[in-house]
Amino acid sequence: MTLALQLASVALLLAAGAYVVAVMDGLVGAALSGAPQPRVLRQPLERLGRRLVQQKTETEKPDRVTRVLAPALYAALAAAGLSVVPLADDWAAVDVEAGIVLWGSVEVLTVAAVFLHGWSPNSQLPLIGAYRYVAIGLSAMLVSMFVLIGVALPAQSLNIGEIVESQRSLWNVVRQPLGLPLFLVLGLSVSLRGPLDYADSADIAGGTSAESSGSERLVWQAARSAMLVSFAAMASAAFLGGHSGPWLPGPVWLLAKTTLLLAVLVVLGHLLARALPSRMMTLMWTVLLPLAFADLAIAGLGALP
Amino acid sequence: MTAIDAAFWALGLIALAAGYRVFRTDSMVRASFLLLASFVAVGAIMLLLAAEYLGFATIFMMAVEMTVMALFMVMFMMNPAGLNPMNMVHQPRLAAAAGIAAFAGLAVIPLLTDFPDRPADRQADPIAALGNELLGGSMLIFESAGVTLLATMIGAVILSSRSGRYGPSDHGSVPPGLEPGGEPAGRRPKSEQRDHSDGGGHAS
Amino acid sequence: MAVAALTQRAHHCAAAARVPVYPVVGVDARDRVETLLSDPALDSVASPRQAAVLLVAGALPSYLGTDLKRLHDQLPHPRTTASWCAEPPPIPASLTLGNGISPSDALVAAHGELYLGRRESESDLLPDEPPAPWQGVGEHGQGGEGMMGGKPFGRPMAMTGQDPRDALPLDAVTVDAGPFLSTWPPGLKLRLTLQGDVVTEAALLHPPFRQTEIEAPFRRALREPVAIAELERARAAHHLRALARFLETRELRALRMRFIRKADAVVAGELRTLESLRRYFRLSGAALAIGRGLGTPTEGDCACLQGPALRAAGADRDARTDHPVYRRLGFRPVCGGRGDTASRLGQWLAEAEQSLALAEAAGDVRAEFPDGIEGPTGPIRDAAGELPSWDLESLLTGLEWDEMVAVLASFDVAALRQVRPAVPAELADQGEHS
Amino acid sequence: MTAETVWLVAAALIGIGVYGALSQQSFVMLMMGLELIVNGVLLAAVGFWSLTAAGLPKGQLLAVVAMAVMAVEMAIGFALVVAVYRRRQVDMTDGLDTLRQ
Repeated sequence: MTLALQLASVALLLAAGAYVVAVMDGLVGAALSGAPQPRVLRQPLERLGRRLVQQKTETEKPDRVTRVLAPALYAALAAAGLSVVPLADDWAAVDVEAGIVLWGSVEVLTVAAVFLHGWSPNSQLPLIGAYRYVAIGLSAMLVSMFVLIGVALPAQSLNIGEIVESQRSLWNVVRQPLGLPLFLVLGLSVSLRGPLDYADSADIAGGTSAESSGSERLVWQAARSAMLVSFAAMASAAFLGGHSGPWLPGPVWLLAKTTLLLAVLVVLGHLLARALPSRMMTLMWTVLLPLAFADLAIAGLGALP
Repeated sequence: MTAIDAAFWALGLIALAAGYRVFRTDSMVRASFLLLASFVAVGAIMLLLAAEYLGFATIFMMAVEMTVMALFMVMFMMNPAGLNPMNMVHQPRLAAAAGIAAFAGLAVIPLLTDFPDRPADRQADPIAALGNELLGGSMLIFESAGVTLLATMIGAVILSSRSGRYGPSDHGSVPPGLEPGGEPAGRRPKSEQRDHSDGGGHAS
Repeated sequence: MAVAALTQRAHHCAAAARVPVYPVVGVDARDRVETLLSDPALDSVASPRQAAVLLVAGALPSYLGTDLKRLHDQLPHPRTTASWCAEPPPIPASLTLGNGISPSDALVAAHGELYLGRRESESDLLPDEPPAPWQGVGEHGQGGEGMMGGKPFGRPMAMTGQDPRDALPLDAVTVDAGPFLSTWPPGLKLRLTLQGDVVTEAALLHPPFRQTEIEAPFRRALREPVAIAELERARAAHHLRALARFLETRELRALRMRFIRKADAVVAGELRTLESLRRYFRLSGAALAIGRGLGTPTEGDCACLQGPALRAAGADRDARTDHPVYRRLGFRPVCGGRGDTASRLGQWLAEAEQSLALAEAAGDVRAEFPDGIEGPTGPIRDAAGELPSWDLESLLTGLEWDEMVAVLASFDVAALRQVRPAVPAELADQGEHS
Repeated sequence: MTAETVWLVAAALIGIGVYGALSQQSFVMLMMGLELIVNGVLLAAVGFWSLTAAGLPKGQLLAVVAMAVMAVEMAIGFALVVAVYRRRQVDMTDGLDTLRQ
């Protein structure tokens, strides 16, 4: 019974978060394009309606199983990621000791889900998107893992609750100043956004979702937003002290920090240009990865007794 | 039968079925992800066995490995979905016999031997125990594993890179001459008499 | 009951949504379509699978009819086709724009009717056949030949080919891309051999369509005096639109919209400085994102280019230099780039700023240019001879897909039209994808 | 879920892995067979640790070593595939007959 309640609360949070992301997208897009958008609050719902009634297109000889499973897997991964983030003292939907490692698996399986989504329609452009995303997505994940190890060091635990607890006196964003910016790169990557959207980009006509429409597209796009929400919640727990804060109850603090990070990510996604894959690869391995090592070294020095 | 038992059998079945399908499908991408499914099921069984860290680490590592493997498949066989049906099996009978023999031989051990029933203490913190073991009593093993992995990385890069010791490895690579423009130094590979375009290289 | 009510609700929601439009742009229609699609009620989508309305604008050659029909059939139901200034429409269109009521209102109305069931969704134009026939072919009926070759399940089988970069020969597959691919110059069709996302071979099958809407004042200036300010504003608008198209390839849809809207404001004379646009361009890191040295034509090819692309390669050839009016305004051509993609973009931005400054300085000076005038993409003369062809194919060879798209977006249509197709367009094998 | 049942599943995984490794011609498929064998070993080790060794830390260590073996096998395996492919254009074990020079 409690399990059902916990799962329901995670699903509800994700759905609400996905809606907020869609509204933010509309607002930021309107501000940057200089064109006022009508009905920003209603537009996500209208899109939802369209995708519900639109035909689901078929391609020649697709891999039917993975075509259905990949978007579902993506959404499930977003839920799994959010479920280990504690919303209040001692209250996470799923309290696992190795929460950080679980989040790592979520990151990697996301890459697998995106690959399968691009591979399954049996079409050229989606496959190109899937193919090049794997290279970039895995590199971003590698960087994030070092950053997350750095976060686990002061807490002396892989548990997210313990990590939040370890930031009572000082947030990790101050203690490890390189951590959060490096981690945000991953957020843009797992949700296929802006400068790290190598899978669903415009240059390949929508990439892995170039062949999807209707309900399939609905699930995929919702999962992308949900993954961003899940990431923002994780980042606020790992770097901004999660649910801890004075005066207000824990969940409110977590919500506020998550929303702030969401806004930052949405703005970055709309503002920054996507680099050529080869340049991004070079950036990841020659700049971001050494920076992640430096972050880990700083974390290690700070954790010395 | 408890819920844990039911979950174990279901996951075990998934692990075995997916593992078997790996060798029965005609698309290598499917094969990679079936293998991943098998590993994820095994990782989940580990979670049931209270090995939280190992379970997630298995899923994590195998997801990376299998995605890279699938990428290799696309790189070497850029065919969006499903390959031409091809029979890539040899000595199937021998292989099946060996497989069954291996299973039977291994299955006999737990069935015939009486192992003590000493389950791990679920209250204890296995992750901390593993950490203390890795950086305490078994530090040497842990460090050797680290050095091995480093050597692997270097070896893999050298093996797969284009440049050989004396130039691009896909061109016949020969050592430089003793005097400028002279005959290559060193022992001459036998194949050179047979096949000039394909002189001895480091891969032979 | 509840399900029916919910479905009803979903249809109503869908009818009110922004109209997802997939534009098919023909001859001399691109600027118009871009301005139309900058209406917030319309949403220009990247793939036909996401669209409800197929907008066919401008004249299209009839030999592209099959491509267009295939594109039409890729739209999911409910769908409708709108033709705009395409006489006669190359495919049956249930809606014709431009008769009194504003095009965007007409599209919004049609989209609403479509989802409320008051307008019939269009049926397929081509029989539902696989892109390449495969059923029953080959020993297993899968369309392949042995272990390699053939078109198993309707897709061409990859074959091993040479890799131009590190000599690891991986499997390559040949596909036709275009002529209606979004973010490509409309009409451009290339036959590409791909290894992963690396282009190992490129052949031009069809050049992009002519887009000379913006040149109208320049052509007028060949015959009668025209205000310098008008000419220079048109030039600046052209360059801003070109930059906008490039920004789209960098996933910056909002900024692209900003540039297009500013281009329209420039033409209308409402914008006097590009300071804020330059700031956004720099902030986005668009130039950093592509780096230096990408897509530099050979020296011989550079000499064949015209206009900004030529000046971006360091030449100071500009027909304005010798004109007395421009000389009085203190005009000096902007030049001295490295000839790569980034310098072509920088050239557009710098020239747009220079043009606005010239327009300010010129006031209402009018001038005539009987001997030819420097247009936004190169000199415009009455008796224009055949321009020399240059080698786009080898420029694209060895690039990754994204690099290729960036390079293509850094040339104007006029430069791409100088390239001679490898195969006459009418004879080229009809490809498989939009 | 007893130690015996866990080991039965592990033994079956190893058996399937042996079948795969011996029957497949493609290098990569062969590697998949090997991976499946190590997978079985991993499961057996964790089962041992959890159900009969009373949570002895060394049991987990065994599993960690098995994982390292898997990583090494895969990295070197892929590098070999690429190296052989570069020279020979083959990715099948039978193609290696001619590698002897």
